[in-house]
Amino acid sequence: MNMGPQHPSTHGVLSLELRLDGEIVKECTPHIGYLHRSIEKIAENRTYTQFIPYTDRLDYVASMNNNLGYVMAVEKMLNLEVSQRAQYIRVIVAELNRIASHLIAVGTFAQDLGAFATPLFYCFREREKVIDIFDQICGNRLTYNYMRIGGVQFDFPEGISEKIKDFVKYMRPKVDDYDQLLTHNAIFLARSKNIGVLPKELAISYSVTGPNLRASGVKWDLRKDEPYLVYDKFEFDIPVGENGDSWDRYKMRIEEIRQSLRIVEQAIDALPQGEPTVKVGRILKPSSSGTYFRTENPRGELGFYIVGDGSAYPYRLKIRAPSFSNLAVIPELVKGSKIADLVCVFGSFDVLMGEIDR
Amino acid sequence: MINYPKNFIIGAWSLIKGLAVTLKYFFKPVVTLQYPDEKLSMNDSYRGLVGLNPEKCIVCNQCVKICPTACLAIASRQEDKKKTLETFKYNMELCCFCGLCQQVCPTGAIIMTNIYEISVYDRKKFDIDLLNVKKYDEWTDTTVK
Amino acid sequence: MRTDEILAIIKAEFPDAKEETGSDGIVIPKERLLEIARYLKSPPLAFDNLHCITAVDRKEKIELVYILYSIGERHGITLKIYLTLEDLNVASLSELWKSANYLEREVYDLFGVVFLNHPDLRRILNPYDWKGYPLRKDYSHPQLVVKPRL
Amino acid sequence: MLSILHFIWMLIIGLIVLSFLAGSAMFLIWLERKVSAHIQSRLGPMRVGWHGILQSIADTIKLLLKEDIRPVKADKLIWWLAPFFVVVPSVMAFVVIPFGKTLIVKDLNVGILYIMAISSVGVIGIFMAGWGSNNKYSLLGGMRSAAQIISYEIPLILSIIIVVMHANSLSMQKIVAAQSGYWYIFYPNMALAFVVYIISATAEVNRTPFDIPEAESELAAGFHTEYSGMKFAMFFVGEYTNVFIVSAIATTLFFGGWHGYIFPPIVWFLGKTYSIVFILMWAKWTFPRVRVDQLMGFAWKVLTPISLVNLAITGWLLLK
Repeated sequence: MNMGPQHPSTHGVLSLELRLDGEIVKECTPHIGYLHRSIEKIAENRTYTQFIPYTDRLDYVASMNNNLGYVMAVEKMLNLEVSQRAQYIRVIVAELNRIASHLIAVGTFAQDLGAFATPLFYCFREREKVIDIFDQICGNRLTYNYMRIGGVQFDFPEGISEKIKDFVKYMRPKVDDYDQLLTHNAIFLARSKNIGVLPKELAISYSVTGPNLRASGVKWDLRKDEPYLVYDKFEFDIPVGENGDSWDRYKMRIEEIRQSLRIVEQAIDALPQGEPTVKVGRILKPSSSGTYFRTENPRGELGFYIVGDGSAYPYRLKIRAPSFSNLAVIPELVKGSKIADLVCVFGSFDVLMGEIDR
Repeated sequence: MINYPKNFIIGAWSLIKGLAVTLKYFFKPVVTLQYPDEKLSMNDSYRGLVGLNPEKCIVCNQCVKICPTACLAIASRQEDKKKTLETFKYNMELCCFCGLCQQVCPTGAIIMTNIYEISVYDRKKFDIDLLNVKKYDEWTDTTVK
Repeated sequence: MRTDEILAIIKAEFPDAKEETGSDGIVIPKERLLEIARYLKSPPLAFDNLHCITAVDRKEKIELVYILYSIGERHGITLKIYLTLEDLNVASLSELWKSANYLEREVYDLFGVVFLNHPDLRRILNPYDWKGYPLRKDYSHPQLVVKPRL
Repeated sequence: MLSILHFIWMLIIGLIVLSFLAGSAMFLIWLERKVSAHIQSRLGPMRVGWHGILQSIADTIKLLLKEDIRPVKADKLIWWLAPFFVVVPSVMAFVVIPFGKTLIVKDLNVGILYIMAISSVGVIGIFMAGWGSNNKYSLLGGMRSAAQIISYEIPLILSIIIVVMHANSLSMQKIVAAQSGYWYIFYPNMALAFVVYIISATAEVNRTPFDIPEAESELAAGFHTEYSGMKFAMFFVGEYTNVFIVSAIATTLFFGGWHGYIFPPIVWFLGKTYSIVFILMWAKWTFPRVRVDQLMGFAWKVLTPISLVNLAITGWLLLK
């Protein structure tokens, strides 16, 4: 049976070739590439600044984090240190975007389990608040293109700090609502507990990252383990799962929303004054025989491997997309389960075709 | 054996709590807007369609150079040391609304308007001549009259 | 462990591995890839996570880049292999790290590097009947996007 | 002479009920959209008529005008017949629904049995749709539906039998008449029977959390994947008519039917029925879907034993 590329729960244009025995999945082969835009080839023909809008289109629900990963990789090539204020701003917007992205993950997961649209609408309602904030900060609602090499595009506008603080206050009870509506719901538990159990060793071997890895019980978060920006100045916990089942993966996202709210709250209180941007030349010509930089994206570790030959264009730019590795493990997990479980496992991994196909 | 009814009751209670959440929102006011009747007003920093202030433009070609998708095209003529604009073509189909042109413009001639209703019936309309388009309000077909 | 310590250990074990200047990478001969990879995976280095495989077309040769991390020991290293265009075969690492499966398929798809003993070497991003290897520098396609003027 | 008058009266009531049925299905579709919208902090349809109340009529016209697409490899006859097999039984069930003291098409003396028999035919239509479409998703949906409805018939009928035992009759009017004092819902064993009934009924009409034959996110609409235009509309109408019927039966069996004070009986009947419909909708927009095996397990391991025990206790109480 062909599941996708046009199917309600393949999160984009993934095609799964299934061999079924009644309802039982015997074999699952993903076919990807329907959204392939050869962004890596395009990168070789764009200047370093021109490529920033393209990173928006990788993981289109967490554009800020993609922007951040890319500009930080270029800054690493240039050995550029950005100002404190820019670093704080980056942390705030990245964490807000993480919340927005996890909200979509939670909503679509509930949708996949058949909770008809209601949790999804609640999540979108809350996400709208984040988007409104971003709209004020950077002028766009989905493809932000906010980060710049050497800082951020605009400084925070007037009154945005209060708005973010209001959002944090607004968001906390909503997360509790999700707990009531979904997390401890008996049907939800029955559907997702012990489904698609991903053992620790398998997760590491498949290079699964992000919340999916932490759900398997590995305490590994780049924000704590290889702190970039000013993440080491904040107090936050890393939620770790126990079984590595679908419910744990979902739970990680709910908990990370809570932790991100904590980070945002601390960062907005400690936001220092200063210039948000370091002046860099209009045309950058960094050179490197290979620079790799990875950041913690909502979906896992996003890495940029950039080779520069001293010209205005990158010689080679490789995007290590977290969903790409996360997808690889799914066929192994769904063998022998039912179609309904396949949808559940797939939803819990929260893969996004935009960055898999690039 | 004792666990079986206990789990059953806990499960039922969790379902009732879920119902309580949805009932709570049933009586809360709605958050959506009735789109064509009520519209979201974009703030000034919103990056909508590209607009041009022809008096300010000094034909430096910076915007054309920075554009990642090559959607801008300028033609100019030399008139006693001063360049004047002849055409300023803007291909909306290619535009990715990144705002780099606005950022790079030294005189603030190129701006991003806050118009977000950008669907038209004729594809040719996307090839916009920025010098001739006076008001975008008349350009767009989306607005329900 | 710091990168220079790891490099020292590897160089002590495998004398023909060369350090590359200007990066934390180490260049190894392609014949010994599997052997070195096995060594790296076992303790004391314990690189349990093959994070990323990619390639760079250096015109006359193709540079394969393996980025390895260790979750337990919290360190990382970059392995590099240079392949000549005539002989683009290299051993597959998919028996050691499962993530290699997809990553190697991607490199095969975009660069045409053939991984020997790979369980399922098909194109992944491009259609299965695609001709050519898009990320090579000499690849041309009639509909390729034109470079914007600078 | 008298029998001819009676026949004409039946015809008039039948026509009223039929036109009511068409209106009711449309109203329910509108209601569902409104309830779901408000649960999700939205407004729902607003543009056609007052608060979009005519939206369903606009949709019907749209569906009537749509092209009727038939898959090339579909089993033509079965595929064509399936929607009728879904709609006709649910319309037929209206015959014995007592809207008021005289507002009933025909008070069969085996009323409730008739409804149970008729409504089981609907599953054949669903299975035919699944088989005839020649689509794997549809086939899976049809299979699931057959298994599900067969399982849930048992607790459903067991819980109805309890009411029948109390009322000493299968006739709908007599069951209503038996509740002229207290509604049956106020008896504890009946309340339990009602809970079992409403759960089984939700499964019987394929609604969330038991909507596995449709299973939007798994089977992409399941048995009616391949239907378009008016045929799809017939499935749709069939579903909502069924929702109305199970609610109406619940009203009749447990909530005293058309009994009530001050207002006319029809108002009471519809008010009670729509309250139950609202509960069904409320649950639909709250819960996730259960899995096939969990669904079967729930029917056989939880609902059936509970109803059997309930039945035994009720029998003991009545004989005592």
